[in-house]
Amino acid sequence: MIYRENGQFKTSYAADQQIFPILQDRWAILGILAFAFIAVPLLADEYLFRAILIPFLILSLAALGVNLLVGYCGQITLGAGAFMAVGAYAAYNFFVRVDDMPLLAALLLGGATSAAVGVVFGVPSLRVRGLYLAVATLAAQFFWDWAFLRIKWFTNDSSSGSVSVSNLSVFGWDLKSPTDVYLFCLAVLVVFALLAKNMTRGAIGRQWMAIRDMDVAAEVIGIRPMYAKLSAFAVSSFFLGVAGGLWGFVHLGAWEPAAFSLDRSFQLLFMVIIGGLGSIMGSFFGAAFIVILPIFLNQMLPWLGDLVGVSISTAGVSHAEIMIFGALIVFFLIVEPHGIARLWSTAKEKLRLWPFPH
Amino acid sequence: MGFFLEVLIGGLMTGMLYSLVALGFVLIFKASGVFNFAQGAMVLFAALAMARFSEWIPGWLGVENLMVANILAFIIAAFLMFVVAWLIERLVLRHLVNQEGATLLMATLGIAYFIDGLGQTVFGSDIYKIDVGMPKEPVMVLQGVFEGGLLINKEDFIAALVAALLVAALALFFQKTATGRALRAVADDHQAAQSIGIPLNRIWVIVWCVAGIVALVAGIIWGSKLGVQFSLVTVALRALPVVILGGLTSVPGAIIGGLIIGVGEKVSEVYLGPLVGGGIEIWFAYMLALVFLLFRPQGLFGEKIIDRV
Amino acid sequence: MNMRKYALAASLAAIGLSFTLTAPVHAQAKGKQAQEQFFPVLVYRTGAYAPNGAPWANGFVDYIKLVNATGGINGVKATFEECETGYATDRSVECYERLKNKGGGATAFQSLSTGATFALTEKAPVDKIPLITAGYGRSESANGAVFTWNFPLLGTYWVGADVLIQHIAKKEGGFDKLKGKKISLVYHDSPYGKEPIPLLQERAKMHGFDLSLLPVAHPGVEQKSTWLQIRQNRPDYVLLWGWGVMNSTALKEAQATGYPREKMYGIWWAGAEPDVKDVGEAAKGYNALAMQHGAEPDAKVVKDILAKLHAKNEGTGPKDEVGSVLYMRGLISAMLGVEGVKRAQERYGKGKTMTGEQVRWGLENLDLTQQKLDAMGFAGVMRPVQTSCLDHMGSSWVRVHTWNGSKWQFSSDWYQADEKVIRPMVMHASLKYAEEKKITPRTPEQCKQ
Amino acid sequence: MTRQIGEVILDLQNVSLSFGGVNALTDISFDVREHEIRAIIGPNGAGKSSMLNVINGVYRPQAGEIILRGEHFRQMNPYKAACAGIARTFQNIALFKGMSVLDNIMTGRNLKMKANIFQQAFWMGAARREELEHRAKVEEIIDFLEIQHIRKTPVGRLPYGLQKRVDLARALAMEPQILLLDEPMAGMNIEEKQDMSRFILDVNDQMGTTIVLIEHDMGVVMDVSDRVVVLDYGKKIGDGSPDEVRGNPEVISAYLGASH
Repeated sequence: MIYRENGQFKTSYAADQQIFPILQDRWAILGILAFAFIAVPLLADEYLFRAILIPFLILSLAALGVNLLVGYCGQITLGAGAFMAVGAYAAYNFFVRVDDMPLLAALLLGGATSAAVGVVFGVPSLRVRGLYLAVATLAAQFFWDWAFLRIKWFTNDSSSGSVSVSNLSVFGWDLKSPTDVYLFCLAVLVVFALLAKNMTRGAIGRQWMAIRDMDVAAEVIGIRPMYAKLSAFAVSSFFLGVAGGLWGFVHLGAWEPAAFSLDRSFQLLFMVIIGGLGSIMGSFFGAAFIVILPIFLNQMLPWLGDLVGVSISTAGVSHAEIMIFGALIVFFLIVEPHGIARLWSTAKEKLRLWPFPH
Repeated sequence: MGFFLEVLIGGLMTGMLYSLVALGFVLIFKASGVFNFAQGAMVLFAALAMARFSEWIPGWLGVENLMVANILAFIIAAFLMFVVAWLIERLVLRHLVNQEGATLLMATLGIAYFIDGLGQTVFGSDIYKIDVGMPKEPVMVLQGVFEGGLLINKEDFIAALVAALLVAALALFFQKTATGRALRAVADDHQAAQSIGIPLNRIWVIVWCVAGIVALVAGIIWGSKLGVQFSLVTVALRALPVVILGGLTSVPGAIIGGLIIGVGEKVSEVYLGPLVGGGIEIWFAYMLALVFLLFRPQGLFGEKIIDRV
Repeated sequence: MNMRKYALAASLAAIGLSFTLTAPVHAQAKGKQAQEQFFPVLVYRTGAYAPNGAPWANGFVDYIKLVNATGGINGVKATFEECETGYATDRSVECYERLKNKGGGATAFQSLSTGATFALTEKAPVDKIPLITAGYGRSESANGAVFTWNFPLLGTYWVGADVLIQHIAKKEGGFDKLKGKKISLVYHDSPYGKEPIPLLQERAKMHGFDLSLLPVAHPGVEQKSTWLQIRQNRPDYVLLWGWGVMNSTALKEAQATGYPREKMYGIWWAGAEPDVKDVGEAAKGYNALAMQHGAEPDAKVVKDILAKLHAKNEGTGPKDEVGSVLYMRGLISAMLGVEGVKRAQERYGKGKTMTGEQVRWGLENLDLTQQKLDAMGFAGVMRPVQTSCLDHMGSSWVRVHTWNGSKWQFSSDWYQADEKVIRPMVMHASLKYAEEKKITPRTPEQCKQ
Repeated sequence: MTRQIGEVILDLQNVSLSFGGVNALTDISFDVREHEIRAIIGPNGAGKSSMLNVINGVYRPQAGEIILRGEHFRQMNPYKAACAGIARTFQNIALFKGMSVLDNIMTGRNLKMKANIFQQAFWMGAARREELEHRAKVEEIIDFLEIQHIRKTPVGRLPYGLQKRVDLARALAMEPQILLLDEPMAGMNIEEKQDMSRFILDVNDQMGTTIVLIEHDMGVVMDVSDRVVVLDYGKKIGDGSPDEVRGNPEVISAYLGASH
């Protein structure tokens, strides 16, 4: 009964084009934001911040980037990790080579570098499609894995090839405590999510979706596939680059290329497919699912084992963890191939009509 | 010159082994449109089964003869792969008919995780040995022609031979048997094949079984070469450029692609690698495939897609 | 279909619930219990490096169990919890965060992967928990003035590389004989594999040998081109800086290209049983570094473990693995942590639980004399380790052992790394790090506090 | 009839197109005048759709040229054609399935929207303004085609007839000078056909849009079109007013031959 839009009439196109046209949604979002910004810092402990919330926020940002490319523009990529790496290493270079480079500027420049690289590696998409493209994007993955190990300039001549940063601050705000880091990541994510939403509801988003749904028809109505695809690669890589920078700078603190390996790329693709292709919300759902599930299984299985009086070895737990993880992925894909976001919107629709079934 | 030939031969033989893994991808994609990322996991699982059973069987049955133990292990492993294939079809793919390529790809990744976990749970995660009596020592040939002779790796040579035989057998199977013809019909057009009474599900099970056997053979060859342990799954990653270069739907493509990638990799690493610090072969293979794709977006032997509006 | 949707919704809700659940589970564990010393154990018992990670973890855990079986650390019970990292940095960080406050606070972390070492190096000072990297980690962290919380005890990769060159020089009959020799480094293409390069380059400059670098991409299952290059160059020696399956593959490729195994020298990570086991006879003659210990089936401590744990079915891993190289490495790593606690107790009170900060003092003032070591059952296994505030490495005793086709056998006398070569490099690299991080190195006066 | 048929706006000369040896079009020439409704008819496989695809550059002919408002082109490309004011609908509806009706039609305004990607990302200035302006324009088209009620529905859920209408709406949103319609009434019932015919005539009449139309229903073709071109096996076999074409013996035999 509460979730009704009766009586909410739109009197202008502007009102109709809002991000959340339904009043209750607007309140809900405000509530969630207030909870995330105010209540969470008061409630969560350090483990929750460092091991779950911060990775979740950063990977959400990355998943958002992947979703723009895969979900909105229909270009499958298996090289997302590489663009995170480019962002992280570029931000690192800006940060250590330029005196007094502010953190935020370094991260954004890292994103911009990643965007430029994304455009270059997006070029094959003009010729190659679907799974061929997916495999072709692996070229980016392996190339950058190699480049960051081999080309010393990228790592500021560190002897091992691993780099690290510290003493991070934004506009005089020291990012020391986990709460600070969390709030910073959250702020970045909210801004980027807003940008993503704006793009996807605007002309550029329609171009991407048009290319995704029917590229020939899109071209016929005057959408240039080259512009649409490469802009999607650029924007997606920008998001990924910033996420990569955050991952390296504020989450790990020190990293090597393996932090952005192929596994990361797969993980991100999982997030958007499980979460929901072509849905901003879905990126968050997917990231939450993929970040939390393994950790949850890993901690829950021994606990469950104790309940029934079996002690499971560490190896047993991790094997069970990956088996359950794999099985759940398959289960989800079978039950709801359109992802959690679809489930969510179905639920919302039901709620809207409630208590009438049809 | 002699050394260049060695590199070339090394590349060709490695390429043949890549083809073997690539073949698994192609078979399944051709018949069901699924890009099976679990192929690597299947290779590992098959190899683990083979290694462990050949280790356990002498204890269980008191068979002393290594040969007999190996054959028995092979039969059991093959049977196990059938079961895996059947389960995958039954529990997963049947429910995902008509889904998009990306969804199917993710599903196979999920399967890969599951099989990885299962294999290690059942068979252990240590390093195991498959001993099918492959010769390990190299031979030198044509010592009169080149200085120091030409080194041939016997193990690779036999492996390449086995791979070639398997491919030939598969080709015969596809061309000459009724099941093979049905498979080809399904590959060409699912609906048409169904409408003339070919049971799709059964065909898919068969294809997955065949892919399972291919995985087993690949697993035995790679396993006896490298030792059986988790890293075997990454062999599949080396075979991916082969598949896109050769075309996802072409069996000869997998072979030719494998040879091109194998040679390309080795030649680039040996001659180009030292100039840039080495370690380039894996991305070079992908780049090579990518460059091919730019000229033929459907791969070397893939079917050309014409847009119709 | 409807049923399924509900199942799906339910499982989703469960995931949501896990968010709230993991926190309390964690909070509960926080409750401090009297007189327990908690040892977090980061392990990888699964994935590509499991064959090497599992014996290490078993050795580590067995030693902790042994300590408890013999009365604990001056009466304090040693507790432990394993956390699986799968050799991935982000999982390691998660494990670190999960375990750092458990059981009354973690004693010390042992990161067991170079990637994790780098990440945790940034976190340990904030949380005030020592980071022990016995025989691995970052070489410059030997400088305790800068790396206050890192303890690369027993030696670093630079020590390893240095000793390998010393050993080769000895075989050749002196450093001057190295001139013009060709040495190839076949390394795991990662920060771990690249760690020895600066030292080897330094030594190459000193002695005029020719160093060629051959990287092998993770995980190292395809090395044909590497060995084709070796066949072409015919180096006099090959140094193997591999990990996991890369080592056995390298040996098999060496066999297949006819390169003599006697001319191959591995770092200690490349000198354990899993590396040669399935190569067997073909690896005969292959040498590797034994940093302090090798395979020690006859050590007293090993016999203790067999008698006190495995005989009662309380051992962690398979029985036949006890005493193997990586098992011993895990065992000794645990021992170093325990000894750090013991030493700290001498200052801060026997029979008490030590905090991370106190343990750091203990580790910094370790003095494991031969006598003590012998008494603990490490006779013939180890030589003395003595740390100081400025020297966090404590020793650089190394031997070389050789695979005889079925087991590892020592084939050299004890070496020590050449301080004259290593010290300047450590200082240079660590001061560079200090400058980047704006750390003021500790002075000897500060150390005394 | 207020409209005035004007000069030749589009002229195809000696166009030939083949796919790997199969000739789809052979040496075809015909012209289209401003404001007229020009029909292309012919049996299945005559090359009608290929003809449209050549005009807006989806296919590139091997020979011949296309003269658009006096400008000569060896071949078109879709983007160039769109910029030149050529819009089209598709035989097998090519709507963007994942998007709502409104968004589908909004894509038609794409060429007219100039805001850059940053303005769009921040939803500021030109981007915001344009979005509102073009929305107003799109609503006009929605009103015109009487599809207000399905505005927010994803097109995938619409029945066939409505999808065809949305397809037309999207093309109209481009405010084209030349509109290519590929069997706009295929698969419709009589009522829907009547509606569609009315829309086509209205578009032609009110907006002055030149229309090139492929249609199977002879009745419709004869009713609405000004001139008809007839294709058979990729060759032109007739061209002229509906009456002339109807009397052309070659056309009759082609149709008889095709249907019997």
